Amino acid sequence: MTHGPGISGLIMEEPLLWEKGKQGRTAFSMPDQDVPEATVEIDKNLLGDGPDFPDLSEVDVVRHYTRLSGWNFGIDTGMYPLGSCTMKYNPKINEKMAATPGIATSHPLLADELSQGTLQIMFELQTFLASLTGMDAVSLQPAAGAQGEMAGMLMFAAWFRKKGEKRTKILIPDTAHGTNPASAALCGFKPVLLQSGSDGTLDAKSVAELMDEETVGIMLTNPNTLGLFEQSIREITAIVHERGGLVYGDGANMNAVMGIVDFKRCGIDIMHLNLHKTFSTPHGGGGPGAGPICVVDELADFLPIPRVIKSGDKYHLQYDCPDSIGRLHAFFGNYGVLVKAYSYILSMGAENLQKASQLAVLNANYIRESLRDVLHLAYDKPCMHECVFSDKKQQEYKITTLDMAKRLIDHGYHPPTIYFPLVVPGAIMIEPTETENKDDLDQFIDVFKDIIQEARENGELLRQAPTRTKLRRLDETQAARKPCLTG
Amino acid sequence: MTHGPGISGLIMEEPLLWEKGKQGRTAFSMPDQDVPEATVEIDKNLLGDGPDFPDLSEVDVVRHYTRLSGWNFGIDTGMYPLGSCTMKYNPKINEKMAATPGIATSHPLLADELSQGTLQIMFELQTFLASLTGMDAVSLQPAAGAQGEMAGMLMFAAWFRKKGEKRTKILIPDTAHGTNPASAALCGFKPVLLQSGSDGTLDAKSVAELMDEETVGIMLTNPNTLGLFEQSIREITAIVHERGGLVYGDGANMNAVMGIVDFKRCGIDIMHLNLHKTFSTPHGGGGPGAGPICVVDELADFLPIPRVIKSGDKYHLQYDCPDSIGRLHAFFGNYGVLVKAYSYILSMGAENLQKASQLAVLNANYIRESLRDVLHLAYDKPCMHECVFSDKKQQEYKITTLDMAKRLIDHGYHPPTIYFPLVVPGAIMIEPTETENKDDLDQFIDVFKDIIQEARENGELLRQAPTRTKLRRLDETQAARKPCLTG
Amino acid sequence: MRYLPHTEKEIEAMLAVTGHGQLEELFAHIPEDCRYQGDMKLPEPLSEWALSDHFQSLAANNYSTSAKAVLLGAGSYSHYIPEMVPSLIQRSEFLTAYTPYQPEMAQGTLQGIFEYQTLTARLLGMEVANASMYDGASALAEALLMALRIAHKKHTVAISSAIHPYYREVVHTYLQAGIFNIIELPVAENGRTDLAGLKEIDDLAAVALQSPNFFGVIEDLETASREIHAAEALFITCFTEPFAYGLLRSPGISGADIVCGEGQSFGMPQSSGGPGLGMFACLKKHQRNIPGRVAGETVDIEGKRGYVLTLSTREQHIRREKATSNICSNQGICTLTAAAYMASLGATGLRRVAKLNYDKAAYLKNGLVQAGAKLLFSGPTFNEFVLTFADDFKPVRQRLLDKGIIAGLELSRFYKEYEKAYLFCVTETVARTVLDEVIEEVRS
Amino acid sequence: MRYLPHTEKEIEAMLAVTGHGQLEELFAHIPEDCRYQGDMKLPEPLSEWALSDHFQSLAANNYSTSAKAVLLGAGSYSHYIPEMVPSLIQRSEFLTAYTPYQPEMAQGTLQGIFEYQTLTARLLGMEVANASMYDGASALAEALLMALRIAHKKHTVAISSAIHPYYREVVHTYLQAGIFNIIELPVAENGRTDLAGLKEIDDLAAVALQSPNFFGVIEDLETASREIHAAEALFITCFTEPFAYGLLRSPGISGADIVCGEGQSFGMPQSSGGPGLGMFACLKKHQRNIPGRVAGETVDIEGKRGYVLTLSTREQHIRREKATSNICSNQGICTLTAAAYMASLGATGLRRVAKLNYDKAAYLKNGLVQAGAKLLFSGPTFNEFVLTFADDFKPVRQRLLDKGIIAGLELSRFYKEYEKAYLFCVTETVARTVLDEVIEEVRS
Ligand SMILES: Cc1ncc(COP(=O)(O)O)c(C=O)c1O
Ligand SMILES: Cc1ncc(COP(=O)(O)O)c(C=O)c1O
Repeated sequence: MTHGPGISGLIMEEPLLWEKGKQGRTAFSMPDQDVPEATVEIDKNLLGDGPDFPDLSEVDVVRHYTRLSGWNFGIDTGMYPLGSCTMKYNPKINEKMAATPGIATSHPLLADELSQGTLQIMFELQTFLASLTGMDAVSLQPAAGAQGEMAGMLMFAAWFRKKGEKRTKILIPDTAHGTNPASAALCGFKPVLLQSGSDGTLDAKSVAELMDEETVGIMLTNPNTLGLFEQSIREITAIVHERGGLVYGDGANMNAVMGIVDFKRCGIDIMHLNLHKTFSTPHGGGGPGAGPICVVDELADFLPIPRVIKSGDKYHLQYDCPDSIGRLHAFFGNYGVLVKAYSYILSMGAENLQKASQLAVLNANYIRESLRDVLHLAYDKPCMHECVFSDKKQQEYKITTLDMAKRLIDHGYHPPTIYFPLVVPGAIMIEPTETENKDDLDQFIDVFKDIIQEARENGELLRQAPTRTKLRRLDETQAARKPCLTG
Repeated sequence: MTHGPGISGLIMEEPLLWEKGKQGRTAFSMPDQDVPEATVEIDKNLLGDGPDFPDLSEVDVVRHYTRLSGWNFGIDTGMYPLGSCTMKYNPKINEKMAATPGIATSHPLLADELSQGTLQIMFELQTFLASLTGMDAVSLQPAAGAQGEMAGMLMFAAWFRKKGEKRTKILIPDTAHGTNPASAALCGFKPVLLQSGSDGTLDAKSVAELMDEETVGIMLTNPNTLGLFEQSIREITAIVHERGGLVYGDGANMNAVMGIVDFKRCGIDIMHLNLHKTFSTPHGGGGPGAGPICVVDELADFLPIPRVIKSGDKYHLQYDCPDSIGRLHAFFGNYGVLVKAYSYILSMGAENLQKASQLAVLNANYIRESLRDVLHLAYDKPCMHECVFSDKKQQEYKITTLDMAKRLIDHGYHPPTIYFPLVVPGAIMIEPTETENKDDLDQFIDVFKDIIQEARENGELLRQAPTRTKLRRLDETQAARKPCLTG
Repeated sequence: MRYLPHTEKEIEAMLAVTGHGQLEELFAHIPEDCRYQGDMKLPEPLSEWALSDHFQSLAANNYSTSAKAVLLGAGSYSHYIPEMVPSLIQRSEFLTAYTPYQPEMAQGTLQGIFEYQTLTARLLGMEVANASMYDGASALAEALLMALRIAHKKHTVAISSAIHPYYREVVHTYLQAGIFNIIELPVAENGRTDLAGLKEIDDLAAVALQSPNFFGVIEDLETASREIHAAEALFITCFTEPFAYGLLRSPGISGADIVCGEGQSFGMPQSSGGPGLGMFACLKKHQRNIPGRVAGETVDIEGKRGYVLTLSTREQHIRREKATSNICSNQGICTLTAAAYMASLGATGLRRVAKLNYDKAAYLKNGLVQAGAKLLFSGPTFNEFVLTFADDFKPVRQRLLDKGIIAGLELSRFYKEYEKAYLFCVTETVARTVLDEVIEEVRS
Repeated sequence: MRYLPHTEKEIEAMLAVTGHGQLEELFAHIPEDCRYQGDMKLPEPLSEWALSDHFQSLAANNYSTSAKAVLLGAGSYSHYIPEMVPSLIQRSEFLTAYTPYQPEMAQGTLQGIFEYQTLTARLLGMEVANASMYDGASALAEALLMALRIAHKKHTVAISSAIHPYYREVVHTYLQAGIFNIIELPVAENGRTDLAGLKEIDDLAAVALQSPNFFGVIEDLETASREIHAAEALFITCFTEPFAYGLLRSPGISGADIVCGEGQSFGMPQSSGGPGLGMFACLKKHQRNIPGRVAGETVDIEGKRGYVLTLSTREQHIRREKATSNICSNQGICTLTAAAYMASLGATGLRRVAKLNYDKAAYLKNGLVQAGAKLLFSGPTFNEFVLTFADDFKPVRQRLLDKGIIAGLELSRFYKEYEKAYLFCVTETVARTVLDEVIEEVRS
């Protein structure tokens, strides 16, 4: 039986921070009190006793987080084929660059002439992203993909407001990421569900049926969240444009098509990119991300402020944009994340980025071909950066997607994305990314096959999984029914 | 039953480096070829094909070492009460300081005026160590304690050579660390075994009996490796000096007596310090260390070269020392380690260093008192920084020191030093250091007591230990009989 | 390329399995008229070393590289970060993990978030906290949206003009598509928000104040709480400088219903304003209305304590357009950073560093007043304050700039009405010698 | 103090257990006349931040802080270190561990050392390697001592005068106490060691050469091997620049019995010369005579492959004064650094970077020769070479110094006989623009 890298070993238990500590201990190096102690000239009733934080020593804190880290799994630990998430390797040098003194220490409110380095990075990144997507103008404000979507939706609204049109609906495919309808709703649009066809992609006809004068347009993802390229994209965008609508593109899956697809040519008007996916900035256990939006010229005036412009050899922040939807972030978005993506793009160059997309797609197709005999393939079409299976074939053994996912953990793999997209019941969405090599993919495939065999022969192994982890399956129902959010 | 922090969890297996990799992969960022490729003007028969190294990608290397680190245990993981090793917490800021650009990048052969920063650190550290020990002059050359010992022994030899005396023997107590006799022998001296008394310390009388005109002197450790202060030190050094001998002090246990003992007043002529013990530089899984030697004025001329001197406000390397034993290291010893110790001393100051010694001794005495009922105490005397037990009480259950040590591993503690010093059969030498807090000591003590109870009730648990680690007990005999040192 | 592991041979072998002749064929089904034309216009790839050189030269074009002190706060603060904090939190098990969707593989992240939520709630005097918002500004916008959800019949919110101007801009952006009214409350003589007009406002769902506010002035939250609750509105407070709560009564104890703000001060470098950390806390009764992710305690099938992401029915994965917010990726690693920072400080350290901020700011404030400057507002301050200068301050400020000191922020950039006024900030990182230099320059 | 966790209360409670009234009493048994008098004279403690400032000012006093290029090698080399290497090896599980005496808790260190030994042996063409010596110099001294142990009846060793002068000094230090003779072999016209005199030497245990030697000249090891073995001596080679073996035939294939040298080039910062890494390898038949620690492969009680420190009967823990060496702490973490560095390079990368060193050095060498300098030696070189200058080079060198370039090492510092000669080193880190600047300055 093939075995993944997962084995059992010694790790350390560790209590909650406030279950340690003793009053009077300290882990902070006290700065010099080089000014006299001032008497506090604040009303007594405005003053407090300070929070009930535990007092710890430096080694207490160090052991705490060192031990906690041992219960976690990151890309550096092993393969993390989480579909729709693009968990590629995060280069160490990017971290170092973002921490460059002078870059990491810069204050956001300095005058432009005092932060030319900061602004140059932003300006060049804007240019790079425009070139990568084929679009015309870029704003780096959005702090994540969802905020990019929101910016896009606000721009839709502003566009129609300016045109004096009142439209309230928006078409969103059933395969869309949940943030799409949520962002649209936040901006006052009513999502209209667009059913994807039986082949997993959109049918221009259904768009034609639904796209009307009350509809601002469409919000679609290409390649979509099934890992499929929307082949009717040109027809769809043409229909929407014909009827006065706009097209929003969710570019979270850009990793499949760098240097391969031109989104402007596809007819996209606004799109966001997830720098924390395609451009290798680490996910940090949930964030921070960055979700810049790229638009065609016609929409540039509506972009959030500020953008960076260059005049002569100087860089400036541009605030004077009367049509702008305004500001999304207190300053320039997650600037440090932008720096890492900038560093990555400079390290890769055009050729390597295109190669990365090719290899990401190769890896996904390789897994698709290698597992299609044992797992039900949701759509039998060439896939892009990810492939979607389901647990259909395992149902007769009463084994679910969840069981297989949890068993992968014991073997040392992070499970794929499961039960998403919703259109595929029991979905198993695998996105290997380009940074996994063939040997590691082969081992993963073999282990997955073995798990499927176990499903037939010894299903309990799967239902009980994981068993090697510090904790077994957790009771999510109790957590939600009696929420305990603080200790 | 009390439980230490050790539990079982998911860790990752990982093959040897060359069991991964594929020719043509690369993990190194290739520098620009900004000069023309030169034709190699070297005889063909001097050229080779380069070594058979595996070609890996960056993520291959990253995962390799990330996974390997998961099989290891450091101070940051948990308590590491390895006697005689002073495994105290290693502050993060020291690493940062040693990596300061300009400090970490300096070339050792630059002219003095181009490396004043480098030299100032050395000069001040020399001064600090002199002040800490009470001695007069310091050399930072020795790369570790053992090299410091060797330097001392060479200075002994040089001293008597200069005096025209021919002495060949040296007194070394049976409790001495193995490096002491090895260093003495390397320098041409014949170690004469000095038996420690039944109370674990040296008897001035036995020194008086052995110290003769053929003997260069004595090499002793104070506090000694049993964690006891040599109370007859003044008498012993007086006897040795009276008979024309010199006294070498192994200062590896300095952590017990900072600001408390003056080694010059004790009659020590030369001593080394282990910066990687007392001064918190990390042990790095075996090194690098630093073993500066401190001497009294009379011996200063014999110190290794170069030393740093200050004239006016400039620092200089001093090479012109005709009596010097010469150079021990290609450059200035393990300079980066010196920087970390310097950083530590500056962070602590005199008062905190003394406090550190007090707390180190308090912690050791606390463990001694807390475990003395269940473990046989080798010597019933107040201890300094460490206390020594043995497995005498467990012998009736056929449980050895090794079994108890291995069982501690399962509980998440690094075992104490075992079977050393040799004068205590089945020795268990515990040195908690000052950076462990009372709660953690209490938990350790409780776990140790429980293990001792297990020894009585279920000895197999101990004999089979460890069971939680990636590997169980390893076959050291096979390793030595059929050595396999390369793969 | 070192990030792309495939050798030519492997690519061939894999293409044989997928049934393609070459890499390009993988994209054969993409319509020609969608294709990228030619090559992307990007610079030639840089080696790690050329990249480092490039960053050195970029950094050299930033003033902060050589500045002695930047006496600016206004939402971004210079505080000391113990080396231990980044070295722990950047451990790759934390940094390179995704959102903890598989809790068995992410207990480190999850316990870390749970601890962050708890310390945040304790700091702010609240009952529950979420696992972060993008930043202080969007947190405030989401707090207002949350209040509008809770008071679902009402459509008006009032926000103080003493709230950070950019935060207010973000609020306007977030709320622009809705059918909401935003009223800005004026500033009184003492620099506090003037709440006198509240009674006049109909349909009021919530009132938001910032304390210390943009002018550094500490609002009287308890009094405000009474007045706002009397107007049957929810009381939202926000902040840009959490260090203040080492000294001040927490917003929660003062009566706030929702508290949010920016956590950058707790261990994040300023980095031109991001990534920071939107902190967000509220009363327990509102917890199912909170936006964003939360971690909660539970047990595993063996009854062992553990943590999971919970209350996900509020989120867009499940609720889609009916979610409490569209936020998905949040500021994950920043929560761990803030928690480690708060843990490093401890109760004792937070109080002492907060006091030191107060002391240093007081030193400069008093020194400058003695040197002839005037306080614009009479209200009490923490580590920021506004001064006006009789003579033109610009040349003085330029001379200080030449010496490596940024002396305050021109307030008229944000408030046209306050001419010749400057907002100063002094934290524990500014040496007394620098403060003396500023005072001296102003005096002369 | 943040490193000292004890609260006053805890100290009291613990003293109650140990039976002491106060901390000082713990030392009551230490005789009064051994006691430290008064307080230690040390500076007042610095906070983390004051310490950082102090280091900044120290660094500012080092030329290297602002230097454009230091064209010096001579035992310490400037090579690019991929950011990945330190970030991996400084993981605290490696960095804060002790020597792996408990193998079950230290398989990471142990496998890491085993891999280091293997890559080292492969690099040097040897069969076995140890787990490191302090540095290249002491490694050479220990190699000679080892040879003397093997050839236990003989007492003479010959070392080339083209070996790094400081390495020779260390050899003299290490061997001074023994009854050994050290003969220094002269340098021939071509910069290689002149072995002609070997036949005359009696009682010869070993001969040591360095290649590339101190002058950068590549020795003809194969020929030397024949002559040395013909003299019935062991052949030791040493090196200061392991990158050379990316291009050159390995010493092992050339016939060496023991190979040692300095591994700093493989991932360690120069750090004024330490910590570096003494690499040490030999033929398998000598493995029980090797100094220092070694890791070896074995199995656990379940038959699983694992690693332990082995052959410890050679070491001082067991053999005490009969040990093969007194070395105990070695350069532990540096071995992991070197292994990770070698793994990062791979066979392909090592070869390419080595060639680039060659190319850049050749560029400067040829450029300076064309500008009028003369080669002191005719032998082939790798990335170091010696030039002499007809005119006085000192003012040129000073001008370059003012521009941030250290142009070579004055050879007369070490060899009085070579006046006006300078040893240059060029690695992959030096930009062509710098080399052109040097050539231009010499030409004009
Ligand atoms: C397809 C798609 N769209 C949008 C998003 C939302 O991006 P973010 O999490 O950065 O807000 C995601 C991320 O999960 C995604 O996969
Ligand atoms: C008492 C004593 N002396 C000497 C040494 C040798 O020091 P080093 O390992 O630094 O050579 C040690 C270290 O183990 C020791 O404990």
